Amino acid sequence: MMFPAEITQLAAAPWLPLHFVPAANLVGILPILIVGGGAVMVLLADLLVPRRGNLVLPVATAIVLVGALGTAAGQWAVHASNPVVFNGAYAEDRFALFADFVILITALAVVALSPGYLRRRGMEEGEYYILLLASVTGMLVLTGALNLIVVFLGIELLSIPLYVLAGFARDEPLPQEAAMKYLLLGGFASGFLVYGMALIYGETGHTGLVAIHHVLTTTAVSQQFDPMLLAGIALLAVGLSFKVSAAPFHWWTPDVYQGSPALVTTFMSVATKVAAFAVFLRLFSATLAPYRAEWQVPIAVVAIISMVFGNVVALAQTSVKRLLAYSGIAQAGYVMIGLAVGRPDGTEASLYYLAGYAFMNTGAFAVITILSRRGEDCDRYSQLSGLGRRQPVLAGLMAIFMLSLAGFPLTVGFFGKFFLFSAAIHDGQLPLAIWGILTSAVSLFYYLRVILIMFSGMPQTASDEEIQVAGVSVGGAAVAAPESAVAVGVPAGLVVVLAGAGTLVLGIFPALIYTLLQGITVVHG
Amino acid sequence: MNPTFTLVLAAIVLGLPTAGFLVNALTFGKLPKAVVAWMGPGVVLGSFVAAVVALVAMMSRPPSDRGITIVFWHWLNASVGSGGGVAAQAGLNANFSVRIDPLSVLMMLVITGIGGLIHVYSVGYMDHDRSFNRFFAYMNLFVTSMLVLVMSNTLVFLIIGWAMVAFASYALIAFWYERKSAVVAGRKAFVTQVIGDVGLVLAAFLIFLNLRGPSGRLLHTVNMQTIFDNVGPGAHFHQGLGPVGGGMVTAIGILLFLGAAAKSAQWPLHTWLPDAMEGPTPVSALIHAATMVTAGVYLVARFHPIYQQAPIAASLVAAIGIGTALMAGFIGCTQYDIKRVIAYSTMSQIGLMIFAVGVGAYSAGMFQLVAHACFKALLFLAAGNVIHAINDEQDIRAMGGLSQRMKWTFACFTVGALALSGIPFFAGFFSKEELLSNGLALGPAVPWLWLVGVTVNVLTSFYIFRVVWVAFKGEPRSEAAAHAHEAPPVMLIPVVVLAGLAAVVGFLNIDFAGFAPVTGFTSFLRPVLGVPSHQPSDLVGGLALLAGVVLSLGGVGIVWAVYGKAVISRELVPRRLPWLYQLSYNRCYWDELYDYTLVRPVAALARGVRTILEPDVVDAAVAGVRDAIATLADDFRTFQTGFLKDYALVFFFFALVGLVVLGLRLT
Amino acid sequence: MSGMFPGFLILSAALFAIGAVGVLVRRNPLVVFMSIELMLNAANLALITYARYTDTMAGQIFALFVIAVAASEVVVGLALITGVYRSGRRLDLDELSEMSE
Amino acid sequence: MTWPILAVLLLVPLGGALLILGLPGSRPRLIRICLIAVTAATLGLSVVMLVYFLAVPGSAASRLSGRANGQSLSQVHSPVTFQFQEQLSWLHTSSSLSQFHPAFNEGNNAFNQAGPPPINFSFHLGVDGLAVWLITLAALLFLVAAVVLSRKEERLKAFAVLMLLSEVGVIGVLTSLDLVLFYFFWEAALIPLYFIMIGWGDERRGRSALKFIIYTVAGSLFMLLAILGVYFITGAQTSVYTFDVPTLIAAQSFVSTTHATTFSLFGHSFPAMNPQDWLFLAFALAFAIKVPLVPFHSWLPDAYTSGKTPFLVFFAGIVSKLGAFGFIRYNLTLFPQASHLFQPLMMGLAVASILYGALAALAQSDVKRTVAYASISHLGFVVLGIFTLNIDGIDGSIIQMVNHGIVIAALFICVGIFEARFATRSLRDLGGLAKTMPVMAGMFLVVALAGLGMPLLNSFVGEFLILLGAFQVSPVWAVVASLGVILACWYMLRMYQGLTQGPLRAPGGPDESSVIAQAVGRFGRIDLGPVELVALVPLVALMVLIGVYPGPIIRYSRFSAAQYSQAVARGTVASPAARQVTTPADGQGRGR
Repeated sequence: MMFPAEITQLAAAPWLPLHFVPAANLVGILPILIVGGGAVMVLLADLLVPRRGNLVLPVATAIVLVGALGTAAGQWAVHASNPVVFNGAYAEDRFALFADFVILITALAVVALSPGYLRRRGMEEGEYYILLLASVTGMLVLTGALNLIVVFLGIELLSIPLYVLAGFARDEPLPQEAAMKYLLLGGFASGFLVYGMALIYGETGHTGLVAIHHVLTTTAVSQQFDPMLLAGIALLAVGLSFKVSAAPFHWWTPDVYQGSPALVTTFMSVATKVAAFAVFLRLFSATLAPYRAEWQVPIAVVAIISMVFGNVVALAQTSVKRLLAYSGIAQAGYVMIGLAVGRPDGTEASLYYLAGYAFMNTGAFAVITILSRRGEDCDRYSQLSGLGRRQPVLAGLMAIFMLSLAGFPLTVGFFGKFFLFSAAIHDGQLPLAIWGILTSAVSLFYYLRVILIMFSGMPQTASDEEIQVAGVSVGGAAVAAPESAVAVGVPAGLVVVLAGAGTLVLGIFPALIYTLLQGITVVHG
Repeated sequence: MNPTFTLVLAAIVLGLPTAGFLVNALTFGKLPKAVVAWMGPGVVLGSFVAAVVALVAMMSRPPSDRGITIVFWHWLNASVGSGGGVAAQAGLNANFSVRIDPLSVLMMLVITGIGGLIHVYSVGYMDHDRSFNRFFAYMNLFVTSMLVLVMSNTLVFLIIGWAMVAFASYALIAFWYERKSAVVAGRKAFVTQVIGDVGLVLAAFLIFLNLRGPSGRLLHTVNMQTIFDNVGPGAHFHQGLGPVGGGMVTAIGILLFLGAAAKSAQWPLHTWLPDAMEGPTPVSALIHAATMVTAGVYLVARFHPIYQQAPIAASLVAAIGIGTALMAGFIGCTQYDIKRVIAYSTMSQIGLMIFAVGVGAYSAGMFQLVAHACFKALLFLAAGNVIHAINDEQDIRAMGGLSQRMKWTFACFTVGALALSGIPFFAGFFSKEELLSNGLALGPAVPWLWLVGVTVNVLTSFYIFRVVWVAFKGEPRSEAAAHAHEAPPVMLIPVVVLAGLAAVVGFLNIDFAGFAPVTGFTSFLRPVLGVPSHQPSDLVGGLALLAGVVLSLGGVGIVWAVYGKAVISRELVPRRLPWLYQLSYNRCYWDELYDYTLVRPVAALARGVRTILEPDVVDAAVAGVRDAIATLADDFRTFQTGFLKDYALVFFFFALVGLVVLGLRLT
Repeated sequence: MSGMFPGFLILSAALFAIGAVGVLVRRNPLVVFMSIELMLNAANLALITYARYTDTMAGQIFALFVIAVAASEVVVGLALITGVYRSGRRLDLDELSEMSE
Repeated sequence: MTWPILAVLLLVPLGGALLILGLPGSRPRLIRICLIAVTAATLGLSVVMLVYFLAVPGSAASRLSGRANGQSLSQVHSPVTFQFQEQLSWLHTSSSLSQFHPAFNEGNNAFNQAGPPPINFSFHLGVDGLAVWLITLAALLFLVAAVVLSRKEERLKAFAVLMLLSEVGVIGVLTSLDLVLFYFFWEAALIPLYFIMIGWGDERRGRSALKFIIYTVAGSLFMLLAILGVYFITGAQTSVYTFDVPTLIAAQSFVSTTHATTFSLFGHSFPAMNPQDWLFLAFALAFAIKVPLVPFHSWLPDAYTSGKTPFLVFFAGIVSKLGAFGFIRYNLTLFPQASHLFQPLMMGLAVASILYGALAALAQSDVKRTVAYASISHLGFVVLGIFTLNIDGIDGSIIQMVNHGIVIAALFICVGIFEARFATRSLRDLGGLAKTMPVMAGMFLVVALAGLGMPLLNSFVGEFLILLGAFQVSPVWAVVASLGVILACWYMLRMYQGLTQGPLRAPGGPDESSVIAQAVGRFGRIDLGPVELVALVPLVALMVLIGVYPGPIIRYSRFSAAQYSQAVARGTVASPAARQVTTPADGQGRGR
């Protein structure tokens, strides 16, 4: 069944060694091929070039990513009428391509930040880039996956390099802990995911999303809901919620984000989330749409728990990385509003938010990576104190990211939330919108507090009392703030500035992305 | 009357003091003193001249043509024209228009005439003050404000003048701002005035919103002439402001009187006036005797068309007036501060005027107003001479024997006392007896209010001659009194002029046939105020007059007996009726009453807001939400134990929950 | 439905549960790892059962992929465990709890 | 007007901010000159706008397109008209947003039945008789603030830039005619304000700033939901899906308020109040916090006490007016029926603010706090006027907003002057200063008198009209509110007299010369300096001018007040069009 007869009858280019694979299929997965192949090339290059401080690897990685980006753009422009390749296993539809753009751009930003960061942290290893590219490959696989097997493969291909990257600072205890927690919990979650997939497969007889959708449409109409199938959907949702770090399946997130090197966290927090949400959206909003009435409330509840838990616990943090981790949980909750709505406008809103999130979260983490130094990431609040005086531009950009995460106008975060709430209200999901509003209000406190710390210019002891909220003495850690300004490299600076510019431009002209989203098609089964 | 000519005159009357004020204020005291000394009184006297010209011009017209309304500028027109989808709509249309008629001209004459004299006097009195310029700025402002008040033909500008007067009064009371007591007195006066303003404003609202024209259409006007035309007697009763004695007119009458009571220091808004004596003495003469405090009388007289429709309100006015007269007279008998005695006297006399206008004897009330302005200004200025002479001492116990050293002042003060007491044939005799006799024919509770009024005569002559005796007779009781000198001419001449006026002004009301233009006060005002509906018969009137004179003389006699010959012990009342004496001496405890029932509760409320409501309720509510969330954050973050197996357990648990919920379709 | 079908599924579920409980109660990362493998293999059993039951190949292929992926996960996992061991710490997951709250 | 004056009005301060951003921070004099020039240019522009506006009031009728219940909406004009309208598309989506792949789009899939409505919002600018005055006031106050801003202020450049950005935000709020654009500016204006608040002020500024911003934004977020609610409800009933304000205002004539809700709470329909009422409350909450009304005021005393004078001039002067502006522009026009329903509530809150603010002001010893609470009390009058829903009250509110802006700015300048010279603002430490600073005392007197509603000064006009309006609705409320006037007299005099009168009392001792010496030592002078005069004199002059000759303001604010009262009157009279709406088909209306 996997390879129907007509496929073999298609003519293959004679020069292709894999002559049984039609060229159209390969063109369809060209970005994956480029990144995957690129990973191998970089692996080889790593053997050839001298180890430390060489820019060959990052440049090569960047070239690979740019190439993939260009290819994806070309595919977008061509806008194939039937984007399904490999006999329904993969789709290069615009939905996938949009997610690909976000992922590739984020990866590019991470690569640009890498040389400086790795040098400061003293972990200039060539494997880093290889693992990065491998993970990106997994993400690209995931965005267009049209088969449960491919989904699983994508998730694992994405995750396994990240397990390694999380513990990349081998000599430090925290990364080890982070990697171990990530790996074990990730494996644990994979178990649930696979088991869920197995149940769905068993009850529908298919792993292809198209076929599953057909079956579900029939059973939904006849109101014959199969408990095993529903259990499978539940386990699938649990596994994916883990990947997007939605509460209450988020437990790995704060520890892994905090323990991993800041740059890995950057990549993890943005690209992983985008890829996981892409498949989440495709599976639920599209493939499982006939069962929307069944899964909508649980998903909404997960969204609300994420928003509440993430925002509330973020209040009690004193480390920006950990703060951003909880913030990331909350943001996952917001994106899940669009998922719970499920209508096209919900999907669009989620995608818009993810795109914006890529800009603002990458930017925020980028600032942290720039501030890092040997042996540690300088992300304690006390280390940010007075940044507004030392490095006004950097602090200003950080402020933009914070404001955007808080959802202020002028920044992309505002329209992100606007579209999400709009979709929720249009769908009559008022509780979702109201919880979104309430938790947004809570979130202001910690985002604005970061700005306050950077800019108020008040002595730390005075601000202790001012900004303390949960009995945590901010200055208590007594980590001395760096006295002098740190040097910002050109690529790193460029990344932060571009992220800031993107946050602002998209915040003022939402049409730039929204018109892209209007042309989106989702192959959903 | 010729509109253009009148406009010019009115502009001069108003403009001169205004200019004086502006020049003085905008130079911030940099103007040479000599200039101010001429300019200050000069502008007021110039204004007086213009007022006299206006009087003459007016008298040259037949009585039916003695009123004219002139529009200065369109202050506020809140009507809406149609267009842009909005229907045309009449709204508040308040011009600054002035009314020139006998009543307003009379008031202008009093204000600028007596005011001018007092300004002249002030040049001497304030000679050594370091804020000479500021004083004249305020004084000119006051004259301007008072003129606005009496000339305005618009309710809104009446209110504006009303409030400006209050401010000027405040500024002058607190003129010596380094004195705590002056500052407090000024504030008290101002706040009381604002209460009155509010009454006036509410009355204006009621009139504006409810007045109907002949056709029954709502007029929405604040033009006073239009208002009077439509509520006046003989007009369509069932339009206007509703039926005679109806709730609407009664409410308006009472609210108007709230304003009048505040301004004229009538119960229950009277307590500010004695304290206002903290101001310089010329201020007391001008504002708290001659002009401002009589504005209430003017107001009731001016709004007599409304009071004529509101017998209940009018009766209330009369009763409060007579009650205040009695109370103030009673209090005045035991005060030692010379200015306070005169202040209570003022309150008492104005009570009588209010009584008069309350019972409907409008021109009698106005006549008393004019006469009172003369003799009360005289008394104050004379008292000012005394105070000035003995180093700002105001306690009559520290005076004595001044009749020897300050002969002119003594003479003038005595003339004032005689006039005040209503001794024939001084000014007060004519005015007060006419006023009181109206109580026998008009108003409520005939003749009991008259009886009370006549009793006040005893008190009046007692307290004022008590001052005469104690302050001027006998031996000097202080070093300063022993070395007192007569006042300089600039202070003496106005006093003498006023004494002359106090002696003769009473004859104004005698209708000398053919002695134009002075045709008798009542007939002078008749075009505006009409005549009282009833007069007592000649016999009753004569008897009443006799009773009044006898009682006045009786008061003088008691003083003579107590202070002159010591036939009666001074300690008689304090010893025999200590409660009565204490009641009088402590000003009937009104200040204390208000302090405990109004001022302190409000202050306590305010403190409560600051110390309890703000921190413990409003802020605490906000902080409570914040703390609740913070507590939640503290609780929630403990879930994040750091132990992998806890994570896995919770994950597993919630996965099971999801499995059960979805699998069993619990949603 | 073939008679043996629910039996295999129950066995699969039981294996999954045993694996999960293993993850929850054991402190040695190696044992936890093995428990996870057990869970994945429980899923494999389910997949294969279903493949048989629905008479499709997809389940079997899926199972093969799961086995391959599990293997690669093990590689990474063992490397990490070695790293922890080499840094001189005990192989006790409760020791790895520096980050919390 | 052939050129887009409103856009220019927004761009001038924005450009100024960029210009100053480019200047070297080491040239404070240059920065200050630029700042003053830019704010002055903005004021000039706004005056030009005013003049043009006065020339042709209400000429431009708003356009409408769409159909409701078989009737073309273009036949119905918005009861409120706007001038100088400029419109640029911002986001325009077609009604079929994303297509799920057609090849697979078969079967009875509920998912694809109802496509989402189009989302349209635009840069739509325009002004009416309400906005023009507030814009001019804003421009004036920003100029005054620029004048007051000392050259020696630390981080002058940053302050100047943030100030100009605030100006852009404020003018944006006042000119926007699109709900999204309005909300956009509404929130965005907070950003520069927040930065100013945390960067400059006393040591409690951080807490004050956080409190202010969280409080306001928390309230505003509900407004965001309500904006979406208006969009979808109006759209569902009239099939006009738009955020455009004139269109929405016009469309309210067709929105049936009795219609069952389109909201559901997980399947259960929303009980009790109809959606319009909830939307009204959501808008009202945002505005009530901004104004603020008691009991939503707790941010205000802290924020006002912590801030620096130049900041307070425009913050207290204009930002608080935005709430009142919102009440008139949005609550009255978009929810006419709810406005009537909640009229007692809003009037009650307003009166409570008047009295509560006055009482609190009475008990303060810190003069800045006195002014802060006085502001609450004064703004209570403004809101009282608005919710009289009649022409007099609304008109009075418009005027009173302008007046209050002038007065409160002047009050803060005065209080700031005392603070600068004596390093204290406690009434316990100061007194009798008229002796040493007579010019200041004179100015302060006029300002205080304006603050207590003295006739022939500006506030009187507004308060008179407001009370007149309130009296028509409820004499009792008007009488109770007028107690606020009496209390105002009390606390204003208490403050004025406390500072300037009584025995001389100031740091430096009771001796006049040593007080002067201390102040001169600390500040350089004791009485008003030229800069302070330049800032104060125009304000004082305006107080007198408006008090003596309020005609022009009334004439044109009146027109808009009439329009607004007419717009809200739709809530009582069922218009023929509204009665036609019998059963607006929910699904069909939304379906498109």
